[in-house]
Amino acid sequence: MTSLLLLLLAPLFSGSIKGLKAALQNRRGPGLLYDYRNLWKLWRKDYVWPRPATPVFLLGPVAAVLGPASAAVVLPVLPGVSFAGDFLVLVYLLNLGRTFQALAALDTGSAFGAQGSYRELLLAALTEPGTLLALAAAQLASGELSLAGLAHLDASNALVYLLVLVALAIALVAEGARMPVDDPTTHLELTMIHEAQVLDHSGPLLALYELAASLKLLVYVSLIGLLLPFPRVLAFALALVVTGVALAVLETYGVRLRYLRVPDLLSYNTLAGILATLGVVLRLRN
Amino acid sequence: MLYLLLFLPLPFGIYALRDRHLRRLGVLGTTVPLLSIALALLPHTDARGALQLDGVGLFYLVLADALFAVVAVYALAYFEDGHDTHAASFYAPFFLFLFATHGAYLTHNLGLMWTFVEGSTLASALLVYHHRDAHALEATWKYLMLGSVGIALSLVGVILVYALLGGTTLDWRGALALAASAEPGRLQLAYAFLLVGFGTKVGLFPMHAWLPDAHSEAPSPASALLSGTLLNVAFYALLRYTALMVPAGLAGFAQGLLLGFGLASLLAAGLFMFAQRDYKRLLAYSSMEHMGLAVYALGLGVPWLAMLHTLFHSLTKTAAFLSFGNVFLAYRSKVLRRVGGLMHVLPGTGGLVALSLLALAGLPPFALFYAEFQALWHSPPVMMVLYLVGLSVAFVAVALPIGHLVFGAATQPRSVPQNRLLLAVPAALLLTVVWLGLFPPTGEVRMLAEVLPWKP
Amino acid sequence: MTRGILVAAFLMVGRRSLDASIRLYALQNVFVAALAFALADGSVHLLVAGALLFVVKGIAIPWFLLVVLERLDVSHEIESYLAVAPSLLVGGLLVALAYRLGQGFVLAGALLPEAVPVALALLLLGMLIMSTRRKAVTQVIGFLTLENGVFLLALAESHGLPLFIELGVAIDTFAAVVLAGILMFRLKGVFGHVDTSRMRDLRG
Amino acid sequence: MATYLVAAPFFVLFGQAVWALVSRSPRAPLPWALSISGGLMLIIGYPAWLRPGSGAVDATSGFYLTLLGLLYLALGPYLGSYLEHHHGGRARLEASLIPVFAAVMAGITLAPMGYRFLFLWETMTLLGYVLIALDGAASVNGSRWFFIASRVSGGGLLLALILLARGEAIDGTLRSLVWAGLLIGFGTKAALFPLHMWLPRSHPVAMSPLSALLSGGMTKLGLYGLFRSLTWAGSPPGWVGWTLVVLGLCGAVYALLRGLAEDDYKAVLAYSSVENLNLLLAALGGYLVLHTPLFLYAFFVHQLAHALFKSLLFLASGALPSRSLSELGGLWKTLPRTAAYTLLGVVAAAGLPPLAGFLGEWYLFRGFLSAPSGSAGPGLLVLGLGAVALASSLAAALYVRLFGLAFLGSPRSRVVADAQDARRGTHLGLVLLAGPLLLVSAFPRLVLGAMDAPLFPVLPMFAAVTVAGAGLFAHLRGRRRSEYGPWDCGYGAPSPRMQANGLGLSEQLLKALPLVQLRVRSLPARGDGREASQVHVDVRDPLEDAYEQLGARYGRLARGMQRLLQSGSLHVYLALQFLALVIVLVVIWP
Repeated sequence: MTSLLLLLLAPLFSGSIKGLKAALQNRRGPGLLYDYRNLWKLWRKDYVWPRPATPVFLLGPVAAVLGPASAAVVLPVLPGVSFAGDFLVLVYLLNLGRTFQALAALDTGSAFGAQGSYRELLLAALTEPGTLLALAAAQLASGELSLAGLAHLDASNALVYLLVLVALAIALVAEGARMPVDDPTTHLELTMIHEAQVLDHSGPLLALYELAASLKLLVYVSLIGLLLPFPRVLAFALALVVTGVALAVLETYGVRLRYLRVPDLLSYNTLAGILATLGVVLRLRN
Repeated sequence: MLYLLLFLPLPFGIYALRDRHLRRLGVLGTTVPLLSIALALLPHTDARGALQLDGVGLFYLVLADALFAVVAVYALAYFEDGHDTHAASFYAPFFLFLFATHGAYLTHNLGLMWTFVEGSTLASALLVYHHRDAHALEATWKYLMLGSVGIALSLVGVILVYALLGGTTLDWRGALALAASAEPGRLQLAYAFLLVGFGTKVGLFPMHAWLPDAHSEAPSPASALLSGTLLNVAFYALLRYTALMVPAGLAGFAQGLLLGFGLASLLAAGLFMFAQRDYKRLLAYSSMEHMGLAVYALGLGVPWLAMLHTLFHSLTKTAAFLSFGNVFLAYRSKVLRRVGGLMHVLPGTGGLVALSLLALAGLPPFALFYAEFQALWHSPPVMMVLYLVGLSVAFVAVALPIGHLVFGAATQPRSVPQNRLLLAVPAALLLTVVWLGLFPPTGEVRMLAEVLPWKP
Repeated sequence: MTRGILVAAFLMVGRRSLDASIRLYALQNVFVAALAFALADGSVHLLVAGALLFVVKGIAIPWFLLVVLERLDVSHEIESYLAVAPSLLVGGLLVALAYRLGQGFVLAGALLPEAVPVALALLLLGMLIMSTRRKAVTQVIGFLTLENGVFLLALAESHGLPLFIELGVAIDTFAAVVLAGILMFRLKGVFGHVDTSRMRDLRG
Repeated sequence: MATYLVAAPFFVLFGQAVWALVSRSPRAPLPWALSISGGLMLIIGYPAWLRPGSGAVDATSGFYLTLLGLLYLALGPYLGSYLEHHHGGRARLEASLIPVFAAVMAGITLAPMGYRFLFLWETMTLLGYVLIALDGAASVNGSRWFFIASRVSGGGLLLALILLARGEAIDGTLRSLVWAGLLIGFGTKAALFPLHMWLPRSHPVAMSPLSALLSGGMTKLGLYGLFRSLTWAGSPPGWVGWTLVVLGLCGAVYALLRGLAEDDYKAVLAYSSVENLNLLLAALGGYLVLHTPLFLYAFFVHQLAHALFKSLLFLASGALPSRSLSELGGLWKTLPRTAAYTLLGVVAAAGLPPLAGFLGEWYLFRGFLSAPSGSAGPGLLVLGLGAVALASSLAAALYVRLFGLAFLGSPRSRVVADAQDARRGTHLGLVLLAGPLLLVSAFPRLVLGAMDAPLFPVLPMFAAVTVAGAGLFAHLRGRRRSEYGPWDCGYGAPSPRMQANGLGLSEQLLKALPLVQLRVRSLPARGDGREASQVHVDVRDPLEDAYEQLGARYGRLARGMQRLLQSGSLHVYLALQFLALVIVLVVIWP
């Protein structure tokens, strides 16, 4: 259920961020529905097949969408599948998409694709422990191992949850390839991370990649929403709005970090994860 | 009958001084030990007197004769190609050595046994001197000096034991009966001399220094005899004398010393082998290691295990020296580096070399694994750890050269030995060792060792 | 008598002449043989042993050694790692040690308790000579001195060993010395010297 | 009847060994012998694992027989075809030693504790060594490491098993000693960090089917032994579990980072084996510390999965024209079948859902999540979750790099064009591994057997991902497309040399997590400048350096002792002899 919801909302979300950014930058941006039209346009086109490419080239965009889409099944924004340990499956399904995307980028034999791949893999390696620890901390603090069982933020778990939110926020910008980690609008290949991987994908393949990128963002947004102290749907909507505004503001007024400084930022994610976990355990102890 | 057995090799030794016919000498060298085995296995009634053959003696006698026969068969093929101009002079000391060995195993008089052990030193010195070149000379001289001093020290022990027993008897059984009445403090002193003295000939650290020189300079068949027989003779003497300590209530004392020397030899041999460049010296140090292990087994108070270990070691080491004899025939060099990739150039010899080294390293299905397992089984925990450390170090040192020697890049030999006996003899020995590893003759050896005063 | 043996042995350590060493060795044996006769007290066994000793070690071996030395054509000077003075010092210490330890070796029924420390001293001095003197000949002399100590010990502790063993020991010793003599000739032939400290090709 | 059945695979294997020694065509029945014995082992082992107590063997033996049986079943046809094309000589030796090796491995899972077990264990060492070394001069160094490690392993086991078998009272220090022996003994075989050094050095140099047998099968016997030890030696002292967890987790991360710096295709696979084995050891340790069966589910599920996908990867690697990643590239075009199977293995090995590699890690996480309720506390939780998560993302990076460099992009050298794809026999072998892998991925209960493990809806996930993926893929495949060169920023003259190379892909990671040091030396271009400049990268691994220094120290010690004690000087020897006498007299002086 949630998958469908996210799939439907994804272009709207990315479109509205673009619109918001344009507004903040005193430009006249595209309409809110622009991304739907864009995806549809891309989907109908033919695509270009780089000569060295193999079927992995196609598997990349397929898995990139499939990963977050199937991960969203366990997100309890709308009622869906839920079981103990489902958040682990979620993280691993996101992994699936990322891995194939990296493989597809290597498939063309282009130097830029490879560069995007290893940067992305480095970021993933640096964020994954923190993210997992943070999610685990939230689960342990709620006393349930399924996402549906997550407790709301309240006084008793505030400290842990705040740390978890920090970790998730950093994970969101890193995994979603947003500022200050990555700039989705850059046109300079040497600075790209996410975009460098999709340089050779065009037409429907590009459409899938674009969809996948916003879908991934939405998965993180939903995770953040699950922690907020409101009813599920409301919290999700709130998270959506807050994240969207925050990203737009960040990408308007902020600057992109130098790539070599990114690991420093990501270490906060790990730190937050560790602290959150320790906090939970100490709380359980007392 | 036993006198016949004792003196059987002597006339052949004198005969061999004259005869230069290699083939005839080789056949004699095979038949005389085989005949001796047959004689030894006949039932003996004369259980009194200076010459007796009990279980332990029989065990070592048959082992020694079997090895002499095997080596003689191999020597037939080894000297065949005429590379060795002194080949014929191999046989006189061969028979003299056999005579001394017979004497040492047959006599039950501890003093006479000493004489024969010294005799075996002299006879084997001639074997070491075989090549008559500078190195052989150096090795022989060192061997003679160290061996003689060692044997003289053990004579001190013999004298003290004799005097402690009231100067009445040196017969082993009589001594066993009387040992309980001997003064323990002085008996300890005597044992110290015996241990250092015979230990020199067993090749125990730090009296071992002659051993690698002598083994590496002797021709391969002689090296096999040195390792397989000479060391056993000295060990046998040590065994007999250690047995005296048991009724004297000094078993714990003697075994403590034996354990110490055994472990020291094991560890030192591992160290020396690790940096070894000469394959015959490597094998020699491995003999030192295994004699250390046999002494260790005796130190555990398990004489049958010590006997088993010497049996297995003798067979395996003979196979190893003979296999490397083939390598020497082909390469004319004892330097490890000069030999390589045997499996490509001399597949048969390469296989034998690899297997015999692995057997020496103590891997199953070879018999030494069983002996080492049993030694561990009888050790207290702390000793187990030390034993294992030493064993591992030695194992690595023995087995590592296989890589280059057998499987590595091939170096061309100067000639390729053709005679099938060169392969058949060590192969048969190795098969025996595998057989003994799969079906260790524990029961039989324990039965033979029943004459020894240790409680089972 | 025992003192004589000891003095003869001790002087060996102090002399730089090989001939003198050999003669001192012969003297030692004469003393030991005399001791054997003195102790014999009518027993045939010791008489025979003493005679044997006198013939083999007192005459045959020194004579053989002198002949070998003559034929070898090397200097008759003893070369040593230790100079005379330190040699004497160490020798003195060893003799003192022998007397100190000697009591421990005296057995209950010892025939001649005062000879036991001397025997030990001979043993130690023999080892000292063997491990410090360079020439092959001197090493043989050292070995023989050591051997004498052993024999003296046997004599002192009990009536020597049984005769046939005594005989075996004598034969072995003689054979060893002959073998060593032959080897010395070879050494000279192959190396051109009989300096054992220079034979260091076999190592490792 | 049951006994005869259990003996049957051994008869088949030994029959082949004897046949190979005496017959004119030693290799002919080898595939059949291996496959039939594998099948028989499955028939014996699997029911015993699924319903404990029902078979002729117990459940643990049943599991390992199943695992080995699956391996042998696939190895049979593969070997038949592989040996035919890759090896001329030594056929007789190989055709007789491989079945004996296989039989010894199977025998170990059935042997009772004591002499027989140790006998088989050491025999396995001997055969493994010979089989590796047989592969030629290049493998000698690798086999040397194998040998040393085997000695260490054998030593630990001799100590522990003899102490146990003697039947004395084992308590206190002795119990720790026994377990130290077991840890060293079995841990070395199972590549427990830091005793793992031998594995990445010896497995890659063996021929591919043997690497599969070693990595997929033999290492598992170390795990088997440790698991068995729980019944043989009773419950271990507390430090054992902790040691396993901490070393296992550190080892997993270390192995991945080390693997990322490696240029040898099979060495990368070997390092990945080290990682997986260390995770498995950590699972066992977790079980000992926290006593939750979740770790045992991880232990068994992942073991089987690893055996399958690692064997699959090693077997597939047999078709590669070179082991050096810097010479490969674009192999998909020449080896499509091999590439497809490798991709399957890669997905499983990177721990990605929906394949079975993921399930083990899932149980592992679940296990560590139970830490707060146990007494172990927060350290274990943070370490466990963090390290496993890091390991999983590093594993993904490792395999992306491996697969991308070898199979994707353009060829980096000419060797690629000569590659030969899987033939019928080798193909069948790959199918026989891929099939069970997929089966286990879709129906994990097949492995979990009698264990009442919690599980999530695996089959729907598996089906949804594969069906949707396949559908979308097929659709895209059918769409119209036009061929063009990859995006080169307008450069216009791209060459395969401009692709990222092995270290290019991992350098950043290795710098961000600086465990392994890279020293880059660039050599100036030669000639007229058209010759490309060369870059040399040395990989410095502190652990390796430590081992090497240890070896060098020991060598120096040995040589020093030789110079001192074995100097050739007779006088020194005599003095030593004298000294020995004096020392003994002093020691015993009354």
